[in-house]
Amino acid sequence: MRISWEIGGPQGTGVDTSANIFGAAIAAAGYYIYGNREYYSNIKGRHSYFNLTISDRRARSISSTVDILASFDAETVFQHFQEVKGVIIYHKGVKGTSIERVQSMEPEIQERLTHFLKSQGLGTTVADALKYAESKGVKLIELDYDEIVKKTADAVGVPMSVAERAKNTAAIAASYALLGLRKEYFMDAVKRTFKQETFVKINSIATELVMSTVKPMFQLRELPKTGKRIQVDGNTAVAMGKIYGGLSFQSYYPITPASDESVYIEAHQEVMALDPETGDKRKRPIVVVQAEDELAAINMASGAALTGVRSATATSGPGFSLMAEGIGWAGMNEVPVVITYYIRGGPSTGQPTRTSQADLLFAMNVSHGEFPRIVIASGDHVEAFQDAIWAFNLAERYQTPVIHLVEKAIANAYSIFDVSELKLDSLRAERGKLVESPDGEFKRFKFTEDGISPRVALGKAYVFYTGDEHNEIGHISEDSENRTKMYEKRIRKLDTADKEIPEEERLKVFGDQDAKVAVITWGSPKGSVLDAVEQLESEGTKVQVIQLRMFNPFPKSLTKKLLSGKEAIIDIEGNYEGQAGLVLKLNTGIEPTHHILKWNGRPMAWDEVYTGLKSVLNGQRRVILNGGA
Amino acid sequence: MRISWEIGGPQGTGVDTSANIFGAAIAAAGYYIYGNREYYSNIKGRHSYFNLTISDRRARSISSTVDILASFDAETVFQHFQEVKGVIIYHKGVKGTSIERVQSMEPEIQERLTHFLKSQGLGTTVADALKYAESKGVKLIELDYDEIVKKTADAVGVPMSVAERAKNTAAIAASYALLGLRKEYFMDAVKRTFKQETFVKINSIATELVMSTVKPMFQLRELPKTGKRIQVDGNTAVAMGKIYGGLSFQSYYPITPASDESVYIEAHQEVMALDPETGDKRKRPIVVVQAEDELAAINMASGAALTGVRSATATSGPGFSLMAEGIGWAGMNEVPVVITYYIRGGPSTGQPTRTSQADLLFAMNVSHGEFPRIVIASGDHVEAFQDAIWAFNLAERYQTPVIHLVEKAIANAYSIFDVSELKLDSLRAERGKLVESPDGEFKRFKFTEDGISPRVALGKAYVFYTGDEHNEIGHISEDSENRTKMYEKRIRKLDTADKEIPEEERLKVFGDQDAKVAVITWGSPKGSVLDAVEQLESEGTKVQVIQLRMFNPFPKSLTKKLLSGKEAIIDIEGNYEGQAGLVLKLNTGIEPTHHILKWNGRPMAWDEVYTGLKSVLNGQRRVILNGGA
Amino acid sequence: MVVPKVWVPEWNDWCPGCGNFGILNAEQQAITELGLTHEDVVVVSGIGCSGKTPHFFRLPISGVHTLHGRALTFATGIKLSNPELTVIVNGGDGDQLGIGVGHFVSAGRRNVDMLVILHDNGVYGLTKGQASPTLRRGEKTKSLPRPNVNDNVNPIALAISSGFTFVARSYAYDVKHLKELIKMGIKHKGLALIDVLQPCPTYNDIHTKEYFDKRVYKLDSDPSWDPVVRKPEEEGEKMSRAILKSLEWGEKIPIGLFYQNELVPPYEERIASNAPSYKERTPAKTKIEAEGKLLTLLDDILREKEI
Amino acid sequence: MVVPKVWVPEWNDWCPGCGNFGILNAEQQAITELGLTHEDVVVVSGIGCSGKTPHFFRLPISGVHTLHGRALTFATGIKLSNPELTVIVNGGDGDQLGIGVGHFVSAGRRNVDMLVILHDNGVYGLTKGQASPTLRRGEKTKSLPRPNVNDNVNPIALAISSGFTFVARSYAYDVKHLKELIKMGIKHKGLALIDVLQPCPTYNDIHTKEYFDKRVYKLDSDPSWDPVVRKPEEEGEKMSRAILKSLEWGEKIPIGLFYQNELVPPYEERIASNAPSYKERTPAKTKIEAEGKLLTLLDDILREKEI
Ligand SMILES: Cc1ncc(C[n+]2csc(CCOP(=O)(O)OP(=O)(O)O)c2C)c(N)n1
Ligand SMILES: Cc1ncc(C[n+]2csc(CCOP(=O)(O)OP(=O)(O)O)c2C)c(N)n1
Ligand code: SF4
Ligand code: SF4
Ligand SMILES: [Mg+2]
Ligand SMILES: [Mg+2]
Repeated sequence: MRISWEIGGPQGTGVDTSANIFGAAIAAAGYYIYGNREYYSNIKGRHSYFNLTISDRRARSISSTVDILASFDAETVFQHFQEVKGVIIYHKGVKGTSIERVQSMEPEIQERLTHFLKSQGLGTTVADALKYAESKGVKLIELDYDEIVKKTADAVGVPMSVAERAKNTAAIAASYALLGLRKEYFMDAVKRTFKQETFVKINSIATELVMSTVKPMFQLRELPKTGKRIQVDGNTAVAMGKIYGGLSFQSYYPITPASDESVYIEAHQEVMALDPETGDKRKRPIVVVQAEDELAAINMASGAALTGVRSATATSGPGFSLMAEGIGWAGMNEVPVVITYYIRGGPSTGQPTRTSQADLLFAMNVSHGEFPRIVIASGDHVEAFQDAIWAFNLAERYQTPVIHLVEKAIANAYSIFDVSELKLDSLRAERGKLVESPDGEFKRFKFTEDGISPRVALGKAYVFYTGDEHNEIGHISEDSENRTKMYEKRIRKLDTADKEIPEEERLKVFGDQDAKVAVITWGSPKGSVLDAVEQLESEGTKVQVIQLRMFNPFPKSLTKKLLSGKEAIIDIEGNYEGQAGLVLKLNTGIEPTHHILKWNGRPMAWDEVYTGLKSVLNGQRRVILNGGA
Repeated sequence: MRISWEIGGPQGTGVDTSANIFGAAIAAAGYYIYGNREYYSNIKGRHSYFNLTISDRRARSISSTVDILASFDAETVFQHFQEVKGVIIYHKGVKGTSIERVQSMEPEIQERLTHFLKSQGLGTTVADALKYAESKGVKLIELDYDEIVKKTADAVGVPMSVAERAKNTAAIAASYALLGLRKEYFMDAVKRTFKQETFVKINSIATELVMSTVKPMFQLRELPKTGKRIQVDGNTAVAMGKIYGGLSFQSYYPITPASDESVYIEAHQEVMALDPETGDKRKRPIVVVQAEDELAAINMASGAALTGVRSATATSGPGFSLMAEGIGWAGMNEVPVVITYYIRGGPSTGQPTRTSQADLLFAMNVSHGEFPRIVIASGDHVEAFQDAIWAFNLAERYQTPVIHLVEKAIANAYSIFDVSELKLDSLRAERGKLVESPDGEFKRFKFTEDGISPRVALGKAYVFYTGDEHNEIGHISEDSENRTKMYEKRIRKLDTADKEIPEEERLKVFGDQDAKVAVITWGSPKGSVLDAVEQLESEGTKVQVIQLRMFNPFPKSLTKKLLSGKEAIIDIEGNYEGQAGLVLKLNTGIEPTHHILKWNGRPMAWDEVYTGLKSVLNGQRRVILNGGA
Repeated sequence: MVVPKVWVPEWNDWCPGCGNFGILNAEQQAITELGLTHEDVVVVSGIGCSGKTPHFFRLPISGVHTLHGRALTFATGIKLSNPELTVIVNGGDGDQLGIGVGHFVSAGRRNVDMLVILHDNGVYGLTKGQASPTLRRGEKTKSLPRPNVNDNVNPIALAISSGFTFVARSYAYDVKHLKELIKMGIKHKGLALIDVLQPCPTYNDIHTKEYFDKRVYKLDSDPSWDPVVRKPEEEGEKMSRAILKSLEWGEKIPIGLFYQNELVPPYEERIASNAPSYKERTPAKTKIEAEGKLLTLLDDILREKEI
Repeated sequence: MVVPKVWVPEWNDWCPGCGNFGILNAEQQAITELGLTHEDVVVVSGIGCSGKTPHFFRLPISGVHTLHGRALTFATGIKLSNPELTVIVNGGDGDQLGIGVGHFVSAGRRNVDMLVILHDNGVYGLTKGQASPTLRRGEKTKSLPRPNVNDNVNPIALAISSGFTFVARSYAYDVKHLKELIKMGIKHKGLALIDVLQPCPTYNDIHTKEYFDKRVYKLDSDPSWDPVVRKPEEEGEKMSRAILKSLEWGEKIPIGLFYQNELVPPYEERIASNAPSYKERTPAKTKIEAEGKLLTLLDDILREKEI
């Protein structure tokens, strides 16, 4: 079961809050939700929207078609009417608004929509767009928000400006009414959201006004809930994972879509922890520093790591570009530091608030010279949490920077899932060769079989670090033989990692192993791919899915084994070049036979992946997806 | 014919000057020279040395064995005695010096040498090292520099401290005497070097003192010279190429081994040029800015390029890491900017004064997001000159940053060659779609078939640039359809380039095309590889050599064609991973079967490549070279 | 040169009431009053709400919207290659004094003839209101979880210490005052800074219009205030007096010109003194090829290396 | 804790006569006299001749030789994670005031309790003598092809404008003076700068030992010189007086303490005021796992997100 709901409006007019109230009500009724947020790189005025998938089991993707569209402005209708298959809720007052008058819409979009409506023999007003939708079987629900606001204001006895947001509530109340669920869940959510009595009143009245007029279209019933569930977005999932994993120092410079993670940690600067000596619960601090730039951020994090603490930073493309030099220093000095890399649209400033998977190759090759860069990627919110801890373990075991990739489509999307899925008790800390009480002369860069030397916190022994090539002590060395050995020692850690980390942990396999068709994918498309493949399976087409989770060291043997004998290998990812496909080729010699790619900044919807797969199965080599307003 | 000569001594004691005088004398006698300079990242006191190959045709590589070693300190003997096959010239006064007492030698080296000498049943003094050499058939020439200095000082009537450097001259005079060439060439070189009468006198006397005592071992004769010859190092070759190519703005931040290029240009801030209107010769300025860091350097260069001028920067690894973000902006804004990337030992600060080829993959993948990065690499000094112009042409034709790779082993090496080899008249400027006098509305990012839009200088039309995704005008656009198209337009330029640039220009083929064995290589190993292959051929083994000159867009079809049917493909390069081999694999699916690799910071000598090839031909898969002190 | 038939300005997506509107208006008026056209003016900006400035002009100028913190570096490249252009840099306080402060200080050492307009709103606007380098320690604006832990930088003192030769402050809602200073800043020979107090009604609920309206006063209301260095000897004293003045921040906040020193030669003059040909043949004006033939003559350079 | 049986110091490869030797000696003496050991001291450095300082210590301390211009950022991470360490930063003038000047200014806003020793030699030593940011315009040191075209930054004025709370100058060949200042700088609660005039006999043939020997004089030779801020009201005036003093550069060059202000709380205190547990359980002292079991309790955090 899946219902796709969408709400839109100008940035800064309460779209988020409305989506949250709506979601909370649905969740209270026992449903799972997957939500994606789209917004411009702008503070107020540009079009933003939330797309929610409601499901009776953990939801993991959005749809490109919309069952219920809740709108209160003209632009939302214009930007989305073509997507809707079910119902459009709209404001009576905007029907006459024509495209030309919606200035916040970019000229490219205006032009395209005008062209489209004209090609349909229609004019360019909201009414025309609605007429088109209606002709496709979409049901229209007209609300007069002005009237609702007025009535509400009158009823509560406040000026209309105070009751303004009642229209938001009206839109979600209408949506909710369509579902057929009990009103109390909604009312509770409203109450929980608005602290002030007046606002609760305003919104309750608006709800009543609307609910009475809208008839249910979907017959949803309350579902039983067992165990605890949480709702988190990707930024929070990573933050929580880091905190649980023992993060003690985080430095960052504000950047979309990474900084929400750091701001969350800043707001949780003290967390409860067991004192292993006394067994007591005591607070421990997490130092969070807003640095002056990303160069400072990575280097502060490396400095902190040298004191033996778990230390990290978080950024996105532009910041990561600036971190290149610092990451190289960390590689050279075998510093366990974690960089959470939120991928957004590039190159350059690109599309700061849109998603992308185009930074994989850069992450894998960042900075000059050769050194191990461990790169992992999460495919959903549960993984985002767990991988944050995995990243620390890898960093400390292999004493090298670990780059944890999380795309905007995960960071700013959220899902509801059972806490039990986090498997908290099975997650452990691996600190590698960290020496607590050194004795004897300490050689920080001692030559060892596995390439991993003992490590010690600054202050516990005298040690030397330098970005220059160095000897075992950590002093500069230009000797050619030491160079050959020390250089190799560092890189050999990747072989050790390759031996030690089970390949099964570096990828996940889904679907039918014996299928003739395999899909490789990574990161945020995971959910959509799995949903699309499930649909194909239900139609009798079997597909194996390989979700790549670690790119370096790459799970060579296992992918080779899994992909051997496949008739088609379909690479599904959010970039132009098919970067993971290239990494596969580089590591195994196996090349994807087909590609489904998308780089328009919007996440992959499950149904466009499904259609894409159909096209591929019909012989198309390269399918470019372009869904999403 | 090839003679290998080497001179060493502490940094800052005149090793360079001595090598130059010696080289000038040899050149005057009609010989060609290839010289390589090795030095520590240090100003004074550490061991540095020059290795010169003397040849009767253009020389292109060094040897790992030395025919004549000229030394005046103990360390030079210690660091090099094992390399010498011919003669060691040394100072009587250091014979008793033992390894332990040479503090400037790194502990790793001291240990290794001590171990070696002891294993030979010898002590640890210079005399012991010399004894070892002698036992291997090396001839020893002992000079008493102290006495020479004293005699010289007395003869000229100056204090001994003033005549100090006479010992340098003595060492090279002895070397020169061994060659059997006419004394005048040497004397002339001395006179040209020292402007002051007294110094000329000092050095002349020292020369006389030594020459009379040393007998010729090589019977070199004066060679005829036709046409003009120049002696340039890689930094200068690139600088000259840029200037000839029309460079008008260069920004840089000091860094080894790049900044000598900029300093050279700074010293030639005005150059003569034809005025195309009047036909007159008039000076034109080149603006050279020492920036505050490399972020500033790349961005200043991009800013300058927007005004329609040919603009460049030069750096090495650490600086390039810092330029990542700026290069992305240039890619996004289709700015023709040239980055000369001098590769030195990484990662991080690494080995600042040593060579490396480990930055190829980073250069090809620099910065987040997808955009065309054109990457070319020079293999010798003539190419370095020509490629500097090629880089500008590519940058302007394809409106994208061009990264020109030059390694330290080229930058700080020099060669003598005939000016005619530069083919000055055949080198032309291609400025692509630069519009001089725009009319009508100017769409800087107009969609076109080939992905290349018209370009115009700031001030000639109103245009907009932004690192955000943009529409054809250059204004920010987040529209998903524009995104898909504009993104593709930029990348499609690579396809255009791939179509337009003959693959024959992107690689060079040497040796026997029908050979069963192929070598791929790039950059500085070129000369050594060719010399090694020539030797193999003279012994009856045929080898084809492919020198890769452009990595992106890669000459796919031609390499495929050239490599098809080979029994062995040997990848020879100066890094650990075999990066060019990986690029080959990525682009053609063809994988090197063997590797000869080196990452100890020293250039490949032709004879170690030769030995390496022999090992490969005997079945060894991976040969690691480690020659060079 | 193209004069646009129909000039379609971009839709301006700043928040209603944002101080940036005042800055944009003042800039437009100053450019118009100085008679500058799109052949003359290039507006360079960093990243932030302020960074969008060039896109929002309702005059046909060229705009170069660069990277966060790097506007000054691009501007330097543009100006030195084509010194005939009037280059105006718009940057946020985070942009210029946070991530970009290294370039800010270093630009002072060069004194390139440009004008920097600092959009000083105390917050990182576009990334949702984090503290910017001009927010004072202990201040807690709307979206901070806790009071600001960093001390602020004083843009006036920093600019003067760094070598800017025209240092002024204005206020976004006093468009006329700002416009006049912009005109002066453009005409000034050397690197000019105008620190513009710019209320951000969305995130900065401390330094609001109301806050400034009652505090701001004009330096030149005191007839004895003379910020111009006229003799080298005056330099030190005028500098330190201006810095002392810039520390005045509380019930009264001075706006106007704090310091001007045209005795320091701009970078363009320094280049020309090394390369006199720069005076007439700037890079942008010099042809380097004619129909593909390279025009530079290499003879002298080759001769130096002949052996 | 290991006390080295045989301490083998690295061979020091600075040029003979380099001012860096004096700085190193003063540092060593200060550390010894303060009774600090290798458990306490971490010497952090940038890149340059000066950057090699930690390797050349003849005391067993820990050394972190970082990146060009970035020493302060690494040092900040080290100090804030383990505030019990004494962190001393050694940086060149190019390192701290050129490529690293952004961090220099920003560090002032935090006032982390560390000491920065600036090796001020007027040149980029390790890259063969280009002009550094402290070289004055028009000066032509040995390896410059032309007189320097950039104005200099004044480290004292810049540090004060940026928020450093202890700002001093010393001279590499007056080891005793420098040593005393280093001890004061280490003891100072907050961010301290000592600008050390450091002759580079190899590349700087203007600012030589002879040059300084006859110019340098001690600030405290004037008994009325009181650079310490004791009341908040004094701040502005002591700042601008110190800046004015720092402009004195010619026949006489003052050394000594220019400015000190312990009224500004160091960053560590600011953290502790937000997170009181930081006072006792610093990151470096807090265990995050016991035999692999993670010790952080997630209940509260999960509860916030429960739905
Ligand atoms: C390298 C880099 N880091 C971070 C960002 C994210 N970012 C965009 S705008 C901004 C801050 C804007 O603040 P300010 O400069 O004060 O401008 P305002 O929005 O207040 O005008 C930041 C941090 C970026 N674009 N690039
Ligand atoms: C990012 C980067 N750019 C450039 C360099 C090259 N570099 C090494 S030392 C140095 C300058 C040193 O000057 P300074 O900081 O004054 O130190 P000094 O040698 O004079 O002590 C430079 C530019 C580098 N290591 N890293
Ligand atoms: S966030 Fe602030 S600075 Fe940005 S546009 Fe809105 S009001 Fe202006
Ligand atoms: S170059 Fe200058 S600063 Fe560097 S070691 Fe030599 S004398 Fe000292
Ligand atoms: Mg701001
Ligand atoms: Mg210096």
